[in-house]
Amino acid sequence: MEKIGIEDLPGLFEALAGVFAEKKDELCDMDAKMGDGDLGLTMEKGFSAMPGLVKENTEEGNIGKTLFKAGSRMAAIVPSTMGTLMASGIMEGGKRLNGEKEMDASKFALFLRGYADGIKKRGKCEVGDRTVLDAIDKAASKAEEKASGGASLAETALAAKEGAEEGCEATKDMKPKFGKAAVHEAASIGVCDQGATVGKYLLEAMCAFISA
Amino acid sequence: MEKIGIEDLPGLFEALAGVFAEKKDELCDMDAKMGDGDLGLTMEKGFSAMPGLVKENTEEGNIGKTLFKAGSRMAAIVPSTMGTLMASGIMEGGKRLNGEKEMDASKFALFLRGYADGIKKRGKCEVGDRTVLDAIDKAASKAEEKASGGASLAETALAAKEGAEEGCEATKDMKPKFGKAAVHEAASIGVCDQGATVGKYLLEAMCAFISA
Amino acid sequence: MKKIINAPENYTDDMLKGIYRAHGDQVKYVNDDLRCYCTAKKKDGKVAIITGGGTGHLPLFLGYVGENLLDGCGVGGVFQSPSSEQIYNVSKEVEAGAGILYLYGNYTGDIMNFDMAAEMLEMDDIEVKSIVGADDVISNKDPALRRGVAGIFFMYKCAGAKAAEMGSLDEVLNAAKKAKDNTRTVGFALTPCIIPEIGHSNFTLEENEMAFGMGIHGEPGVWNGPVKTAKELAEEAVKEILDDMPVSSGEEVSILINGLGATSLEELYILSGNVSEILDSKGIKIYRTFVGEYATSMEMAGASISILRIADDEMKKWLDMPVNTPFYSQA
Amino acid sequence: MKKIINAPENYTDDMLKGIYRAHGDQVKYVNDDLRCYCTAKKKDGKVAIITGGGTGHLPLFLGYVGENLLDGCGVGGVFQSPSSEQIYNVSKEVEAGAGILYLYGNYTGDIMNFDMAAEMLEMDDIEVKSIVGADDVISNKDPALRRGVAGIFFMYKCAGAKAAEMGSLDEVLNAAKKAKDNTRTVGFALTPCIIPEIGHSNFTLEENEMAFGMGIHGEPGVWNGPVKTAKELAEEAVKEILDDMPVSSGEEVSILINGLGATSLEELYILSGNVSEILDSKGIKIYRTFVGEYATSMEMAGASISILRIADDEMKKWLDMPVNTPFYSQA
Ligand SMILES: Nc1ncnc2c1ncn2[C@@H]1O[C@H](COP(=O)(O)OP(=O)(O)O)[C@@H](O)[C@H]1O
Ligand SMILES: Nc1ncnc2c1ncn2[C@@H]1O[C@H](COP(=O)(O)OP(=O)(O)O)[C@@H](O)[C@H]1O
Ligand SMILES: [Mg+2]
Ligand SMILES: [Mg+2]
Ligand SMILES: [Mg+2]
Ligand SMILES: [Mg+2]
Repeated sequence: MEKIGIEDLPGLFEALAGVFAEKKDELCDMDAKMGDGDLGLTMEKGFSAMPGLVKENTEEGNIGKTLFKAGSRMAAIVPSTMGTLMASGIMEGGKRLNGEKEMDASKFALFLRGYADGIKKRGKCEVGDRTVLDAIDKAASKAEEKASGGASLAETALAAKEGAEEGCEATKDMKPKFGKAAVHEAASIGVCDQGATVGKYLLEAMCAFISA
Repeated sequence: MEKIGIEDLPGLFEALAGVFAEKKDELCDMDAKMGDGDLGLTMEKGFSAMPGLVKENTEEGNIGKTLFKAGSRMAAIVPSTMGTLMASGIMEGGKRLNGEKEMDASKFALFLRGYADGIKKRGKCEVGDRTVLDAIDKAASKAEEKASGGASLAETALAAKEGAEEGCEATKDMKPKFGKAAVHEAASIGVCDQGATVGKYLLEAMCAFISA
Repeated sequence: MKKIINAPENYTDDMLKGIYRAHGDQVKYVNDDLRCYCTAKKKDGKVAIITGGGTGHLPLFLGYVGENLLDGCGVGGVFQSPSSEQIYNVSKEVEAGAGILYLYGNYTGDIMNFDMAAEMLEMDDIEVKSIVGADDVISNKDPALRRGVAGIFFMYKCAGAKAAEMGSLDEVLNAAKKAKDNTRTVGFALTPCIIPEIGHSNFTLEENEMAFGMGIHGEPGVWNGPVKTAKELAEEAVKEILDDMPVSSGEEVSILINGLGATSLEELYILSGNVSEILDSKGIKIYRTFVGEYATSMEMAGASISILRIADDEMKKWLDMPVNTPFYSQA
Repeated sequence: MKKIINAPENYTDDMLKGIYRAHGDQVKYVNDDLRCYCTAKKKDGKVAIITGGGTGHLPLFLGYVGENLLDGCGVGGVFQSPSSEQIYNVSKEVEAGAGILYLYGNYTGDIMNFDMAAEMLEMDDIEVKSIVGADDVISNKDPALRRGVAGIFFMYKCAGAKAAEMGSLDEVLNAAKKAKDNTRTVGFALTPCIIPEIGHSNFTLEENEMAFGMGIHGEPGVWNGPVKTAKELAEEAVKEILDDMPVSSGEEVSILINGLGATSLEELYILSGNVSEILDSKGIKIYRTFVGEYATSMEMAGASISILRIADDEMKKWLDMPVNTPFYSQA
C-alpha cells in the first residue's frame, strides 16, 4: 500500500484489534506483575471499537479530523491509563493531519510524531521514564528519518516498527517512574515495560498491514 | 462409694470434665451436623470449671446449697443452651438437697429429678421433644424406682445410667422441636440427639465415679 | 484461619476494648465486665430496651445501642449467649424508671439467659417484658420456632422510636410486635466462617456451591447447589417471603438487603436492584431501602433479604426517625 | 469466582441501578449515563466538589456524595477511571457558580481523565482546581507519586466541610490540602479479590500468607509472609506512618481503621484497640476514631490504618461536622 486512505482505516484498526486480541492474556499477565492486570483487556476493547468509531466519525476528505474524532470517542470507551494514552496519541496524530485526504510516508511520520506528543502531554512523561512513550517516540524518530529521505510508506513503516522494537527493548534497563509499577523497581529490571510492549505490537501490526 | 459427700464433689466433677474432654470432638461434630458445632467446647469448659467452683462455693454441711451456688456460677461461664441447661439442672437438683450433708441413694434420685425439672423449666421442653431432657428424665425415673426399693447408691447410679442410655437411644426416633435442629428433621432421623448424648455421657461418668 | 486478631480466646474482649476506646463518649460498661455494654446517655423516664446475643454479628447486637434505638446489650462469646448475670447487670444500669423491654433473637441459649435475668429483676420489682425476633422464614414452618436474623433491625427501629417518644412499656412492646409480625427474612451463604477458638469452618462449600436458607451460625440451609445469579436468588427469596406473608399490589414495604460479612457492597446493590424490580412488577411500593451490613457472621460471604410490610403511617414515622449509634446513623 | 451478580459485564451498571433505585431521593444521574453520578440536592453558590474513580471500592467513591461532603462522582468500570466526558458532564450538572474542586486518587488513568475534563471546562469558562489523594506511604518514597487510598476520606471531610461553610474555591482547595499534608496510610491484604469480568484473582496468597503494603487494586506489597497478629501489624503500620510523618507526644491525631471488604468489623475493632494502645504509649492523643469500611477492594480481606495529624482547631471542626449521604452518616 502506498498511501493510507480514509477507507483503509477500518481495516487498519481491525488488524490492530486482531493483534491485541491475540496478545490479550500476555499483556494482562505482564501488567499483573507490576500493576493491576487489566492492560490486555482494555487494549482489546479499545482497538476493537475503533473500526466502528472510524466509520461513524468519518469526515469526508479529512483523514486527520476522522482520526481525531474517532480517538476522542475511544477515550470514553477505555478510560484506563493506556486506553487514554492511545486515544490521546490518535487524537494528537489526527490533529497534525487536519485537512489531509490521506497518509503517505511523510504524513505517516507526522502522525506518529503527533501520537508521541499526545502521549507525552497527557502522561506528563519524558522519554526514558519507562513508558509506552519510549516505544512510540523511537518509532516516530525512525519514521521521520526515513520519510525525509524520500522512502516509501512501507519502508517508513518498517523503520517505525524497528524503532518501536528498539524503544521497547530499551525500557528493560529503565527505572519505572509512574504509578503502580514504581514501587516494584526490582521486579521491573530486565523486563520490558508493558506499555512499551503495547507500543511495539502496535507498530508491528501497522507495518504488517501497510506491507500486506 | 456409699454416699457422696461435699468433699467428693470436686473429684466427681473432675471425672465428668475428663469424659467431656475426651468426647469434645465427637460432640462438636454431632452438633455441627444439626446446629452450630460448639457443643463439645462448652461442655468441656463448663464441667472443667466445676471442681474449682464447688471448692470456692462450699457451704459447710450443705451439699445442696454448694451445688446450687456452684451451678449458678457455671451458668455464667457457659451461657450456651446446653451450658445453661446443665447449670439449671445442677441448681434445681441442689435446691432439692438444701440443708443435706450428703447424697445417699434416695437423695441421688432426688437430685436427678431436680436436675430434670430444672432443664424442663428452663428449656420449656417436655419429654419426647428430642432433647437432653429425654436422657435425664429417664435416668431420674429409673433411679427413683431403684432407690425407693432400698437399693445402694451404686445400684441406683447404675439404673440411672441405663435410663440415660435408653432415653438417649429413644431420641433417635423423635422429631426435633427446638431451634437449630428443627429445620433439619431429615438429617436427625435415626441419629441420637446431641444433647441427649451429653446426658448419657454425664450419667455414665457419674456411675463410673460412684462405682469406682 | 486468616484473621487480624491476637489470641483467639481474647477475640471478644479485645474487640470490646477497641470499641470502648473508640466510642467512650457514647457507650460504657458496668460491673467491671466488658460484656455489660450500656449507653453512656441514659434518659430518665424512658423505657429501657436491652438486647444481647453472641459475638460475631457486628453491628448486631451492640451496634444498635444509641440514640433512639437501644439502651444496653449483653455480649456473649462468639455465637454464644451472654450470661443471665451480665444481662441482669446491664438491666440494673440502664433501667430508667419506666420498665425494660428485652428484645433479642429467638435462640434457646439467649431465651434461657434473658428469662433468668428477668426472674432476677422481678425480685427487684423491676418490670420486664420480652419479645424475640424470629424472622427467618426458612428456619421453621412454625413462626414461633423461627430463628431471629437481620429483620430484628426493624424491631429495633420501631421499638426504639416508640421508646424515644416516651411510650409506655406496653406501647414499646407493641411497636416491636408490630414490626415482628410484619417482617420476614430469607438468607443464603456462599462461604462459611470460622469461629476463632475452633480455627476451622464447621461446614464446607465447594468451589461453585452455595447454601440457600443457611443460618447465621452456619446452620445448614434448605438446599446446597451451584451459585445462582443475583436475579434468581432475589426471585427465590422474595417468593419464599411473600408465600409466607402475602403483600398485595398497592401495599407498601421497606426492604433490607443485608451482607453477611465478606460480600461486597457492590453485590448487595445489584441484589437490591433485582429485589426492587420484582416488587415493582407486583405493584408493591417500596418505602425505604436499607442496604449494607446489618447482621453478619464474621467473614461469611452471602446475603439476606428482609421485607417489612408497612402496617400503618405510625410505622413510617418510626422508620424515618433519625438514629445515632457508634455503628449506625440515620439522619 | 463466587459472587452475587448477574452478567459480569453488567456489574457496574447493575450496581448503579440498584443504588439509584434505593436512593433516588438523594442522588441522580445525568446525560442518560448511569455513570454520571450527582447529588440531587445542589446548593447554589457553593463550591462543587467532584470525585471519581473505578468501581469496586464502595463506599468509595460515589458513597461520599451527599450533604456536607461531595457533589458529584464520575464512575468508572471495575478499577478503571471514568472517562473525561463523564467527568465533564457531572461537572456541568453540579457546578453552582463558585467553581469546582476535583478531588480524587493519585492514579494515572484518573489524572489524565480529570485533566482532560478540566481542559474542556476551561473552554466553558468554569474554574476548576484539582488535588489528588496520595496517602499510601508504602507505594512510593516520593510523596508526589504515592497512591491514594482510604485516607482520602479525611480530605473529603475537610474539603466538604469548608465548602459547606461556603468557602471560596481556594479555601476549599486549601482545606483538602491541609488534610492531605497531614494524612498517611498503610494497608495489608490477607486475600485477593476478583474482577468480575476477569473471573480469577490476579495474585494468590498461600493458606497462611499475607501481603503487607499491597495496593487496593492488588498491586504487590513490600513483603509477603505468614499472617502476623493484630498487634504486630498495628506496630509495623504505625511505625511506617510515624517514620514518614513524625507526631510528637501531646499532639492530636484522628485515626481511620478501614476494612478492605471481607474482614469482619470485629477484627477491625481489635486492630483499632491495638493502634490506640500504641499511640497512647507515645503520648499521642486521639481526637476521633473511625472504624469500618471506607475504601474497599470488593471482597479482599485486609485492612488499612490511616492517621491524620490534627493541624489546628479548624480541622477538628471539620471532622466534627455532621454529614449525610446514602452510604455514610455522621450525626
Ligand atoms: N504518566 C504516564 N505517561 C505515559 N505512560 C504511562 C504513564 N503511566 C503509566 N504509563 C504506561 O501505562 C502502562 C500501564 O497501563 P495500564 O495498565 O492501562 O495502567 P493502569 O492499569 O495502571 O491504569 C505502563 O506500563 C506505562 O507504559
Ligand atoms: N428448649 C430446649 N430445652 C431443652 N433442651 C434443649 C432445648 N433446645 C435445645 N436443647 C438441647 O440442646 C442441645 C444443643 O445444645 P447447644 O449446642 O449448646 O445449643 P446451641 O448451640 O444451639 O445454643 C440440643 O441437642 C438439645 O438436646
Ligand atoms: Mg493496568
Ligand atoms: Mg450448639
Ligand atoms: Mg464485612
Ligand atoms: Mg464487606
